[in-house]
Amino acid sequence: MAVRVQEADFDLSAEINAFRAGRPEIGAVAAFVGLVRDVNLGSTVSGLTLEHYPAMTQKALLGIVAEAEQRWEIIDALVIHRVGRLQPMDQIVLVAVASAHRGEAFHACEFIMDYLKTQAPFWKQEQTPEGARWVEAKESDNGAAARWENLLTTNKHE
Amino acid sequence: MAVRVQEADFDLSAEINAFRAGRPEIGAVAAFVGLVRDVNLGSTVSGLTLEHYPAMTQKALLGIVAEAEQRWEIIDALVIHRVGRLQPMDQIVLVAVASAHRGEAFHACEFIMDYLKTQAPFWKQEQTPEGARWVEAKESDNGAAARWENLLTTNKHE
Amino acid sequence: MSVTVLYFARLREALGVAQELIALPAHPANVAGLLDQLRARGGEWQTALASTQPYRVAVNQDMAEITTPLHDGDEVAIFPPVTGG
Amino acid sequence: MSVTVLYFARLREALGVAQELIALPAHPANVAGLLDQLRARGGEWQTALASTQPYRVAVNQDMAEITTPLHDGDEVAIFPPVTGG
Repeated sequence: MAVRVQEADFDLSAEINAFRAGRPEIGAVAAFVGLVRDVNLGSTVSGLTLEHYPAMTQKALLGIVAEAEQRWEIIDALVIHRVGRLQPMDQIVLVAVASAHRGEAFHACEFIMDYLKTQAPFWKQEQTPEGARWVEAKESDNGAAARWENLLTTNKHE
Repeated sequence: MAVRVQEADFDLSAEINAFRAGRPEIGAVAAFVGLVRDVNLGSTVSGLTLEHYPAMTQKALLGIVAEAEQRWEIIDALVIHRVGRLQPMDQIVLVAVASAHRGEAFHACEFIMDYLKTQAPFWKQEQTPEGARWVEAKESDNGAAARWENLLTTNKHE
Repeated sequence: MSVTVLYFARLREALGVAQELIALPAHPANVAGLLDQLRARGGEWQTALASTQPYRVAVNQDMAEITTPLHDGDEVAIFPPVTGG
Repeated sequence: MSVTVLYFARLREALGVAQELIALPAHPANVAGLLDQLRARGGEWQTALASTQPYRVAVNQDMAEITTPLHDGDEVAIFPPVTGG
């Protein structure tokens, strides 16, 4: 597994191809890409600054991926999260999970995203016509992460 | 929305970039790529031939995507399915769904894959050391598709 | 009236035919009637199309039921459960 | 004993400090004690770190609770709920 925090953009094909190179046991890759939207809560967003807590970010992401590996039979997982200044339509985050079968890849990928949203120390500041504002955490993100808490490990090879 | 059935391979970045070009309202893209594994049911698989029912394939895929669009607030969806001869590690299928928020993109993407697995007229024949064999449908695939049947439409903007 | 019948994958190989034109009685026809007529050929037809076998039928490129009606010129496809993706 | 305290995002801006070294009483210390000491500064400290505010605390780069013990040299981070991804 690999987690990276970087200012640079990433290329989806290049990342996924490198990730699955030489591993013909992979039958499924589920991937998620988060993107900068140009509107949020009714305001035009002209750009985003992503702050993070460098000493903790990598550790938090590795912990989330390790937890996913415990819950599902996955072959590999990759997380890339960008920091710094971003524009609308820019890629923010990539989560990719490889497994033999699709159910595990989908669930682990969604799990990692849900936990990243509540556990990984990143903060977004939006530039709007009314000035810069820190994005508020969404209650729905806590709900999305919490629904995994009481879930028994799903069946392997579902 | 777009669905394509083709012999040619596809490039993930090129497809996703074309798909979301000029649409800054997209905040989330969930993607799934299915790949040819080199083992199945204990046998080495040296290659795969994908047969389909040309007159029906496009129609079936469009129907599945239209159903997903009814259930979730998605911005766009793309399905590419390859046919013909494939080798281990080759890409077979891409399902990508774009939406404002991640929950909808994840659920619609998994829904489309689950239905594709039981409703779209494709058949795999594997080449193994014991000869060519038609892949048997998996009971688990029926289960995966059936679990959406009784599901109320999930909350928008979950 | 007649319908075009297509066979795919394992069924195409087992039955040795990919496509044929089949004349049906003029009275109200449906998928069940067509299947009866095909099974009446005996041999592999009877075996492969037995109602206990897990094949699927599409009429005019839509998944169909045993009760789906058939009309002159319809395209009927008979195939094993799908295995794409 | 002393701990390093880091502040991030909105809290860093509200409190006007990114990092500081804070001396704590030698007796058993925990996150709650540190927060009490910071709130005792009054003003924005009292407001921004009120227990009703939705901030988070990490100790040595792991998410912590109010009862998490603190040791000499620990790195404590105080920050708003995260909004990445």
